Amino acid sequence: MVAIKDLPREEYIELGHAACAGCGATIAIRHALKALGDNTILTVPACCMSVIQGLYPKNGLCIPVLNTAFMTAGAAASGIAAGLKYMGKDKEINLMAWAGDGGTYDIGIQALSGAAERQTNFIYTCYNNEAYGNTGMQRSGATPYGSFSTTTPTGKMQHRKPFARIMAEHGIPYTASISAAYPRLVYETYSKAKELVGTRYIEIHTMCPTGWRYLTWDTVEMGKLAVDTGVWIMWEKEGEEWRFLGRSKQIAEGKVKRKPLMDYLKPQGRFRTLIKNPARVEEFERGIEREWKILKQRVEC
Amino acid sequence: MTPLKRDSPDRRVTCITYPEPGAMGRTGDWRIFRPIVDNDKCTGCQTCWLFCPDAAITMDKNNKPVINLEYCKGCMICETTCPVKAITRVRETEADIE
Amino acid sequence: MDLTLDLFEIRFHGRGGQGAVTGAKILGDATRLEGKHFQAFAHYGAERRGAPVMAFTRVADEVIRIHSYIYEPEAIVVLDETLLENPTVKAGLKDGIFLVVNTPRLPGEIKLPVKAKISTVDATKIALDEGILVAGIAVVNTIMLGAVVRATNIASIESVKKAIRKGLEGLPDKVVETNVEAAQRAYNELNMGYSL
Amino acid sequence: MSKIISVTGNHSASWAARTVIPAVIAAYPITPQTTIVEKIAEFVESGELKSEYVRVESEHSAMAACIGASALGLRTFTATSSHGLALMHEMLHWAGRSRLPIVMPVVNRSLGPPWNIWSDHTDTMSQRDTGWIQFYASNNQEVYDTVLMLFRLCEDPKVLLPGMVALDAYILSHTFTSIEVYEHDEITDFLPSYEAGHWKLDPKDPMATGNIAGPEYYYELSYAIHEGFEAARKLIPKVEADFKKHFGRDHGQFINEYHCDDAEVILIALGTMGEEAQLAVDELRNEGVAAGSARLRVFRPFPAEQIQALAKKAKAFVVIDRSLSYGHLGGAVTEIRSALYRGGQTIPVQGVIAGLGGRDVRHTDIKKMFKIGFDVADKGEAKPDIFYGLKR
Repeated sequence: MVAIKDLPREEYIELGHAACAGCGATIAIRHALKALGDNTILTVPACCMSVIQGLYPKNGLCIPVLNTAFMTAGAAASGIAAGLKYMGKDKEINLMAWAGDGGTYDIGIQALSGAAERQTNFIYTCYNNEAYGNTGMQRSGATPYGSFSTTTPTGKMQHRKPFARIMAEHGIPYTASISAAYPRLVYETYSKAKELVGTRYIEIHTMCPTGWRYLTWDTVEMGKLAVDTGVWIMWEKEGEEWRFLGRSKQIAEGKVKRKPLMDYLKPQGRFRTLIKNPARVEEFERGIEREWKILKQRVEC
Repeated sequence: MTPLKRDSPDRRVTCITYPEPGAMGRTGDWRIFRPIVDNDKCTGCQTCWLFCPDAAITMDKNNKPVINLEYCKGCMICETTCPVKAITRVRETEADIE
Repeated sequence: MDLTLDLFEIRFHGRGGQGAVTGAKILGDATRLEGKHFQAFAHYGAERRGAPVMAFTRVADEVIRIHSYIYEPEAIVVLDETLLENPTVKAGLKDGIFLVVNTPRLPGEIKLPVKAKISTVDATKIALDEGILVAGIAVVNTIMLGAVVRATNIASIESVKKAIRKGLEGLPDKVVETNVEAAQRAYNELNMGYSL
Repeated sequence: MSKIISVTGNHSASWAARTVIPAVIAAYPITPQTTIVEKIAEFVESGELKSEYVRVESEHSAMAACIGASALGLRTFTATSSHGLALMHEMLHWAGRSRLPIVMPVVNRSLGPPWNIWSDHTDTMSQRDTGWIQFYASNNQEVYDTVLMLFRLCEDPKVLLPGMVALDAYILSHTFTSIEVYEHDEITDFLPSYEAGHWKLDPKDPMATGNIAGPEYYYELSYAIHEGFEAARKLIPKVEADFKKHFGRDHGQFINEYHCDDAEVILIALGTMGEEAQLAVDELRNEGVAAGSARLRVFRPFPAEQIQALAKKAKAFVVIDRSLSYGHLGGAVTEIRSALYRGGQTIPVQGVIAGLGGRDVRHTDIKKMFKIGFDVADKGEAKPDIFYGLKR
């Protein structure tokens, strides 16, 4: 694993960008762009990252960005990819769509699925803060079972969609599920993805103090707890091979015991109603077990 | 085609923006708490640099963290992730207004 | 006080998370309980916890047909004294304006380019005493309403207390009553005077 | 028992849904409409509102879901704004042409880029041709009342069209005022339950909708939609009169006139600018100036006759548009001039574009526009349309 000292010092996000204090997504994009470097074009649909760029005439990101409509990240990227191919620049320039979970799981799935099926040459990052963060935490397909959102005040009734696995089944060369709590793993994942060709889907669990209702200084701890309790599972699929990653690998191999689920649920205001209902906590846990079972099958075979 | 200058009129045909610090103004004003670094305790592991969401921490020539107070939002992630508790907090109002 | 002005406009200055908008609405609701018409609204942009925000209450005897922003308020309420340096706080100042500030300082210690009727109260201390804190931030919006009505007579403290109970409906009773008591404290502990 | 509550324009729309109790609500959140669908979620999850609430994954799907529900003959409701409305465009045509009386508040907000969340009427102006009835509200009570009126109007067997009521972003959507609201059983006289007389999906009486119609049939189907609008034109005064009988309020039917009868110059505007214009009229009247203002409340069906009648009262119009059709002019002024041309009236009409992207338009600005109007009335000739407040 790369040492912190060996990470590049260049920053591709500006000081004074508009993210909330303690934003996990900006930790993620900071280290993803360090890996991709300045030969990168970004397309961003409506999401927190649209606002994080700040106010005209300034921009909080240091690389070219095409801001696009909510539903269209995959489609916009397809257009840019075709243009780069036409100019013969598709090898040298990294094209990345950077979208939230709403823009990926819900409104943008069709454009993304089409782009993947066409083996479009780009990286699609879904930074997943598990709700429509930019507009105040309405429920999305990525919102966890039982979690508060402003459109499910008494707790979401469905489990979140196993979206990364759905993307993996598109037969694309690379899929990964990682976390902003492990920036060095983020850096290494993008360094690997940068060298591959075709559609590469990377989903990053990005902690969100405003939305998950915890105190800003607990952001990294919250991301680690998600992995340590097994709620968020880190894995990658390269070609046909599935592998667990980092902490999740240690858990899968029994080297480390999963922390109790309550360690993760208790400190977050969004789970306040859930934890008062043992039956629903059990259903939450069943969802986690199901995901581990399926991923273990993928990794073993 | 020669690249257009940033503020030439042709560039104002639509909403073109350029990377610059302070796209959301002086975000240092948002702080409720301010991080204070104790250089003696600091071991130079750079964990604070790694996790800062605002890239507001740089390492000086002695490999000690320097926090840009014009833009640091006071999220205090550096405080909680520092393995040797070299960073502590003080309420912004009590800190000396630099 | 019988309001001969047909429009009384109040501008709140706070930081994201301090409840400025809720305060503006509860104050409006308090005047409605006394037969007035009101509008309460905020200056919307990208609100962030800690970032400066503005909110407004407009009060009148008849139905309000004006919908544009407030440029010359009759009263300015500053929920966080560190904002006093912010240029938006000084916009629209005029002689005789009410300025209600959350600060331990006394009215005489505040310098302004106009002759203002200044009132001060240490609402942060009241919030810390009564434990009215959210995510490390002292929430002073309802507390300051006690100060605003005492300073401007725009409504009675009884109406403010009724409006707070309505405005905070859904919160635990203990929390609501603490806020009501804190507003009464601000009403009692208000220092009233004139700017330097 | 009716009650007075202090709510925003958005929550006025949510309360209207709560009062009407649509069978199905399918909606997707978008700033600044968000608190409409959030409040509805609270009403539904607290049991106060028995509607089925589908939290769809996009606005395109929101309208598609509403079409599905309405096709069962069920009362259906949604809400959106700006890009959401634009994303629905294809399905707006589909709903209009299917003669499905879906009711939808739309919070007027600018279209990007750049991202801008403030008030601008270009979003609803861009949907004038989709077969939707369009109202513009100027205060929170009017938002609530118009939703109730729209259900009554749209569901009428001779109308059978979807309808939207537009409200200005933030100026109304996020501004608290007090309004009167009713429980469901207090409105059933005015708004009886919906019976889909024309068609619905019903296995007991199978019929399909939307398959192919060749040139020999399509034209007449389109004309039938147009007839629906003409029926709406006749029904609007009756619905508003009936509303006034039940609830004591009306909002001016097609055009809400203020001091127009003896006015030399009449200023026409939509939404909140239309109401604030009354303050400019008051000030001018105090100075002995014969000014009048007219708030255009219904935009589809377009009230051409009412505009022609209004033109008989004055020497000049000033028309403020909070929208701009690039390469031409504002939405309202072009249609007003067209109505006057058809009426053979040559009164000068001074067009003014103002307030795009949420820029504030105060009664003091409107007073200045009136001054231009009086100059136009004296000269008997309008100047080229003015981009008021444009920074060069």
